[in-house]
Amino acid sequence: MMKKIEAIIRPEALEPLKEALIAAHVDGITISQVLGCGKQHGWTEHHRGSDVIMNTIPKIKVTLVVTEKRLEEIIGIIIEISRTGEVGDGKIFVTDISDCIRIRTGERGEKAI
Amino acid sequence: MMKKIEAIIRPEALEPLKEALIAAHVDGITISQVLGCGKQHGWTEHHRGSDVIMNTIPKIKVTLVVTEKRLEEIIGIIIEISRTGEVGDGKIFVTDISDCIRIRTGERGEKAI
Amino acid sequence: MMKKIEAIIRPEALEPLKEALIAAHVDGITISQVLGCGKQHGWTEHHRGSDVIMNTIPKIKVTLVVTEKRLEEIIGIIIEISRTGEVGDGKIFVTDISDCIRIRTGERGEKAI
Amino acid sequence: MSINYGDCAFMLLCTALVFLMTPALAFFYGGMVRRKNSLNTMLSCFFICGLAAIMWVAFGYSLSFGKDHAGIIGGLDHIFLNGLGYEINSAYASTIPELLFAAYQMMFAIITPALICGALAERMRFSVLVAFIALWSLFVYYPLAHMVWGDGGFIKALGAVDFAGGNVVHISSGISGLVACIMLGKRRGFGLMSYKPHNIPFVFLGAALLWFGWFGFNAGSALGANELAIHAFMTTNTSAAAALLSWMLIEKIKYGKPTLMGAATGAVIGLVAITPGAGFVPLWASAIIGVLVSPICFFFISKVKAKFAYDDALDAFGCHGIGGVWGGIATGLFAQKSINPAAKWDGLFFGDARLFLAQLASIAITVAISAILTFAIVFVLKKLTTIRVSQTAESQGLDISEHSESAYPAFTGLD
Amino acid sequence: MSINYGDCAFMLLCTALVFLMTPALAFFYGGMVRRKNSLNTMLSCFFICGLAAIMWVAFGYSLSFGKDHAGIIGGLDHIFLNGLGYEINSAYASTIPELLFAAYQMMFAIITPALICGALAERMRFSVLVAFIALWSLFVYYPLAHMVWGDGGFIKALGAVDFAGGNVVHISSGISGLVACIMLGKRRGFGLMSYKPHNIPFVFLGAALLWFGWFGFNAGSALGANELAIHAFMTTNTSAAAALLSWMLIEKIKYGKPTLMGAATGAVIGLVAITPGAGFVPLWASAIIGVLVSPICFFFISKVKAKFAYDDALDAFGCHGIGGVWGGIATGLFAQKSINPAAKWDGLFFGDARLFLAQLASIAITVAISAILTFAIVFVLKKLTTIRVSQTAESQGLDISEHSESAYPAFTGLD
Amino acid sequence: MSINYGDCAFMLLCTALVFLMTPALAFFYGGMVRRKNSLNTMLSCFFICGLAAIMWVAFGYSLSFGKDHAGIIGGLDHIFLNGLGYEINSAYASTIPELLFAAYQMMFAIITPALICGALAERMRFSVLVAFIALWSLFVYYPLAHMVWGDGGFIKALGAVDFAGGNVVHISSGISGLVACIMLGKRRGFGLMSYKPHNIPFVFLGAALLWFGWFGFNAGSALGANELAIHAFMTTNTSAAAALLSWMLIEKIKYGKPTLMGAATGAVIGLVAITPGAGFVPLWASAIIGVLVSPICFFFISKVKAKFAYDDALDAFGCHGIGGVWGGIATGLFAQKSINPAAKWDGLFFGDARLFLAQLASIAITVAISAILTFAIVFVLKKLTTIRVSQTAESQGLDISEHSESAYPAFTGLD
Ligand SMILES: Nc1ncnc2c1ncn2[C@@H]1O[C@H](COP(=O)(O)OP(=O)(O)O)[C@@H](O)[C@H]1O
Ligand SMILES: Nc1ncnc2c1ncn2[C@@H]1O[C@H](COP(=O)(O)OP(=O)(O)O)[C@@H](O)[C@H]1O
Ligand SMILES: Nc1ncnc2c1ncn2[C@@H]1O[C@H](COP(=O)(O)OP(=O)(O)O)[C@@H](O)[C@H]1O
Repeated sequence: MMKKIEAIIRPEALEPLKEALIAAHVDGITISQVLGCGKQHGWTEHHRGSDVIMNTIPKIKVTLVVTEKRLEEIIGIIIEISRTGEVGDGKIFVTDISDCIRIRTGERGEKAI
Repeated sequence: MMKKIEAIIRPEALEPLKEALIAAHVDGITISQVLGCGKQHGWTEHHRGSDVIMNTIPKIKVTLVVTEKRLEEIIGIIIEISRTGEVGDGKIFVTDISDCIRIRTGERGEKAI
Repeated sequence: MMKKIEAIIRPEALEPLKEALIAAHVDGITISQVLGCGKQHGWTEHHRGSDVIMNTIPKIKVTLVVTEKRLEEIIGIIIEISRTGEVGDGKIFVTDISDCIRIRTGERGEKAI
Repeated sequence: MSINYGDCAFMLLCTALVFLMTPALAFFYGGMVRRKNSLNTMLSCFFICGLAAIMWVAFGYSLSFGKDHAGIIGGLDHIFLNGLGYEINSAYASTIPELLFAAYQMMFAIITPALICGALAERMRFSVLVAFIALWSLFVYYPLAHMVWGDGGFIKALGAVDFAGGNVVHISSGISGLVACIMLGKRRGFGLMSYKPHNIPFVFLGAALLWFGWFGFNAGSALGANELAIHAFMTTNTSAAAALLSWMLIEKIKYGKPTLMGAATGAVIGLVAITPGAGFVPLWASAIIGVLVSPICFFFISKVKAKFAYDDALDAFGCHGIGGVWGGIATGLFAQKSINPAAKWDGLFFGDARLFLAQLASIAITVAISAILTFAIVFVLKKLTTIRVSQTAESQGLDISEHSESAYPAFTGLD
Repeated sequence: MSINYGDCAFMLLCTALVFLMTPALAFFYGGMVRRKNSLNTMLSCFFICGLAAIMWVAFGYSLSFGKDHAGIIGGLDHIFLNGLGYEINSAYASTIPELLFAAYQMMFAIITPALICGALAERMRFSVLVAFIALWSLFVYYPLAHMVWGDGGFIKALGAVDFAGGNVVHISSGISGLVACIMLGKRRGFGLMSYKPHNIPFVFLGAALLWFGWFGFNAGSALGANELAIHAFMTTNTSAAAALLSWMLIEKIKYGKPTLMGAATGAVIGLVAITPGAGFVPLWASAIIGVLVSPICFFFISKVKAKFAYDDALDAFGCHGIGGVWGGIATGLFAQKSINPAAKWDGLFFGDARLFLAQLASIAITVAISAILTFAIVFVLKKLTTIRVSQTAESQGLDISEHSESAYPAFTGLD
Repeated sequence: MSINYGDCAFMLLCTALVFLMTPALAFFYGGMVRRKNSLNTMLSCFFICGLAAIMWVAFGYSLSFGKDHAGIIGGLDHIFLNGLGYEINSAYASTIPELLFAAYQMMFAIITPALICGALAERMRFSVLVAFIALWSLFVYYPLAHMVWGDGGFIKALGAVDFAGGNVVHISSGISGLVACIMLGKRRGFGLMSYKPHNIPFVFLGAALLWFGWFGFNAGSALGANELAIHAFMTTNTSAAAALLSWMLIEKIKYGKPTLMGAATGAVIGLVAITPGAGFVPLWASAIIGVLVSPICFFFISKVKAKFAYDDALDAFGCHGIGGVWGGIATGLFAQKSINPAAKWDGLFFGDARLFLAQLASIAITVAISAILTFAIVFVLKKLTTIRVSQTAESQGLDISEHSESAYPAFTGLD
């Protein structure tokens, strides 16, 4: 079984996370920019003397597809690196993947990851 | 069971939808920018006197992970707010989520949503 | 059954792929920008005389939801168009979709795709 | 009294510099709005480079600087710049042809209404804005320019002074912006959500080019490359520099951190504040004017605006209105007739109250005229048509609703 | 005949202003292309600031303004600006040193070939473009500049006038752009897909700085801070303003909504159209010239281009070629020798056909020379090498294929 | 010796042009950093427009150009520009009021410290930067300006020449940048990751406006619209053009492809290199200076920096330090006293070694003073406080950590 891990993290956690995941020899990572709205409701910015609330906050979504065996290990790494203990640390969602294809070779399934 | 709702909507529906979802006390929302291509094939712009067809259209993707109980309620809200009745209103895709982790606390499953 | 196809491809493959998919009468496409990190580790740029390595590479994610019947056909098209045979061609991930709703009409299931 | 070609060279280039200020303002404002309204905001300034220029040539100059009628308005003697040749009109400038004076003044007639757009951003129908700017130029700007600067103008006759346009440019546009924005109503979500700027480097670009152009605005108001121009150049730069620093200081004290947006705002209001006095106050006074304008405007923008809840979107009133009023008062405090004999009296600081009172009077008159006439214009427009875009259009953004255009169509690179 | 230092001050600064127009054009063009081609488009203009300047100093000035040969080309007497000192050459300018005249003219020799790049955008190999620009400067620009402006030039001898470069700058570059873009072929997907601009604020920035710089271009062509310069300043601004408004009006009528891109385009073609006549036509005529240039160019850009399906990517021909032709004709209609005695006759509108015919002749000659020589240059280049990038390179974008560079690498903020 | 109003016009506008260079630099630098540090980088330049201007008026001018003390520093006689009227001070400029000279020099005192910021980008605490700039202006810039340009300054007495600020502006800032960046330490990930520019069009915008402003910088250093100004104008443009081309050529040879970033860099270092000699060397020499500066700087930026692994983030040392040194040496090679009698001797190329040796000496002294004093200032600052931001702040970006601001908040359009 293959699993897709989608982690919504703080932007500043991206660099260290990338390093840690590469060190753990994951097969690939896909990163995208999102705006999030969760328990954390934004920091306060000051524009010309008016306090304004950012109601959505820039977050990073990191997506990795891994084999089931490695799932917990990778989740552990993400939590370790991304946790600050403060509201806004983000969430991880796990989904089943029914197939995976490497375009270059046409390989399918786990060996394509 | 947890469900992931992915709604592809018109950019102008985002603000009211956000308000409605917050009012409905959803736990979190993740928003991203996408380009879409569906039944609606672009509006016509005029650049210096030439009609041009925009073949992909900026859309917003709103992602929410919810418990199965709340699924229909949230889908209802999205449809209500985003429907104009005209081509281009968008689509909602629902997927099963096999796990959810709150990074801050390490909680898992439904209580982490 | 409905399937979600997520293909991570090279940016330059987008235009021809779009054309091919439209020709194949797919029902809709959603495109987003991602950064990827896989087997291909970046091209070399030159800024003012220093070689620098780009460690993440801009990629395009193309998402299509299709009926199971059409799955292999579409995957075939994607592979055909996007393959160059060189590292960096990208991957395709397939997930099950449990429901699909057309916002405009409220239709559900396969006929909403 | 003959033409001095050094002065012509200077004034031609100052005219070009002042021209540049309107596009600069378009960037200053355009960077500050949300992306979906950025082109609308820029075009709101830029179309005035067309409209106000043509109106000026057609009749604006004549109404402003033509033959006086009752101290209030000029005549129709110079319609289509008729009769303006290369002769000197010593009532206005004694070393350059009147045509050059008219060109220079034209640039002021362009930028002034453009300033108002800052108060109206992100919600006004574009075609109504066009009508508003045309009417405002006709009924507010030309009369005011005549009263303050025109030969026979009655505010000038009070003895009040306005070197480069504190009243005519800044107070008039700021007050008009305030009145018009109240009548126009608040933007959707005002008070609930934040309106984020989409491009702060553009705000900075605008501020930088404004500063650059302002040398033409203020030093050029000496109407020659003379000692007064040099003086005005220095007071202008000093006030801007002082206001930039004092705004940063306020932010540092209040929030712990200064910002680029704040520094840009500070610089611009420093320039606003020194405008009426640039050629009248001593150099040390310009530093004081600049240092104080930041807290004054900061107070209005952050406290007064919040309290009275008017939606002066980009602070046209908070920056230009208030900054201009402070500048006019400060001129009454610190002007010295030894610096510029165009002032009849010294300022209050030097023990003479006459100039100070004249300044107050001229400010009050400017405020009154601007407020009343703007009210009347917007009132009529509201009777005739809808002046706001629809709710849907507002949430979609005015770039799409008013222009079917978006600012960065291929920026994603997905093509 | 002695040096006037007021004129020197003016001309030095006008030279700097005209310099600025080439980077301005880089933004005007660069904002209009898709993101993947933006740096290529900007560099296509900017490298000319290097190449054309060095060529001008080395031999360009000499070939353009050196000793006449058969009315067609200058000599090699001023190679490396040899012999150009601080003396006045009264054939060209009677109050400034010839070296300053050469510097001023250099900026024209830079911007003119840069204009052509607009027609060739998004598909030409960069190294071939470099060669093309070098050859074009040598075989088209220098001869044309000599024929129209050089002492002894034969077009000048026809009695045709060209104040600031309608023929030399705009018609030549526009026609050459048309010929070259046809020979180069259409972009991938021409007619099927839309090429979206990536940054409209940059287009506007370019237009604004072009307008600003154009004061140096047109008023500076009086070669002194004199009455003629003031006149040209006013006609320039009036034509730009009128064209801006009339373009917006066309859009309003045709599509219901004016755009910023349209306003910017209108302003630029208004400036193009007044260029040949700025110092010859009366002020009212400049308004007419501006009002009419927009519909004329709009017709070519939207109808003729679509009909004949040539891919003039950024409308170098549609704007500069057509605008320049109209400007040249309009000069023949409205010029008055009382405004500038350099015109031997009044325009057709005042009842004398001679200037009008001379203008038509000079335009026809310019068109013919530009078209034939550009054809020859591109023909030879095509024989020698591939002039287009590959299909793959085109879809990848020229920033990557030609420069291994991308415009906003860290813009996502994901680093 | 009387005031020439043509020269005043010229110098007023050159002052404005040099002002514009600091915002231009903010774009040049700001475009080159990652998005998360862009506002911090821009503000690092821009706040100096406030700080250095006020310091200059308060005491900077006096310390730089006031009564000499031991050839090292000026006096306090002109504090708050006291005593500076409209009289000419012929020690500095013989046709413009001293106040105008002070205004012009002020702009140099603003841009010079701003140049240093390029070496310190992306990691320094903002408040410490403010302190550093203030101290550096006081202890490095004012003394150096006095020594090189001040009446009685000892470097001037050596017979060394520096037309527009090779030593005072470029070498001083470049060397100081090098010393300070080494003491500050490398950025996180130096050597491992690439720091991508976030907006190359902004880099180009900055370069273009710098070039434009540099005409004011170099031609303006003639202090009048005279023959020397025209000469400096031409040498400046020629050197920039030559360097632009030679940088592109290097890239073409080494990588097969030239880039816009490279062309912009080449142009800027061409301007740097000609600065000390603009008014001394013949035109042909300016082309040589420009052609050679690119390989020299390229070598330092690509090889020496990599070898010694100092993190001169935006190449303040590599461009300004090295370019300035080469320019100073080249002036010693190619200066001709016939071009400008301010040079006592001809350059080495013409067979006289005296100027060359004086140039070497003046460069060595400038390097020593800048290095030692910058070391001392940074050393003291390091004792007193932390000068770097934290690791976390650095990875978050300085826009957020130092200013709670982000550059393009609404750019996504999701609002
Ligand atoms: N139920 C959810 N569905 C979709 N996205 C969510 C959900 N909950 C959280 N998120 C995403 O995760 C981000 C971080 O969540 P947040 O609640 O701030 O974290 P924490 O619970 O650690 O405080 C949010 O900004 C949002 O993007
Ligand atoms: N089958 C699909 N797969 C992926 N995305 C789709 C699919 N169908 C629609 N979409 C997305 O939804 C958006 C709206 O679809 P559209 O067909 O315009 O809506 P409607 O059916 O209401 O007219 C599209 O732009 C596209 O992004
Ligand atoms: N296991 C994975 N999880 C998530 N994304 C992946 C994974 N493997 C690859 N990708 C994405 O696919 C892109 C292309 O993968 P790459 O390894 O370069 O292709 P190839 O295997 O053909 O060389 C990567 O840049 C990354 O975005």
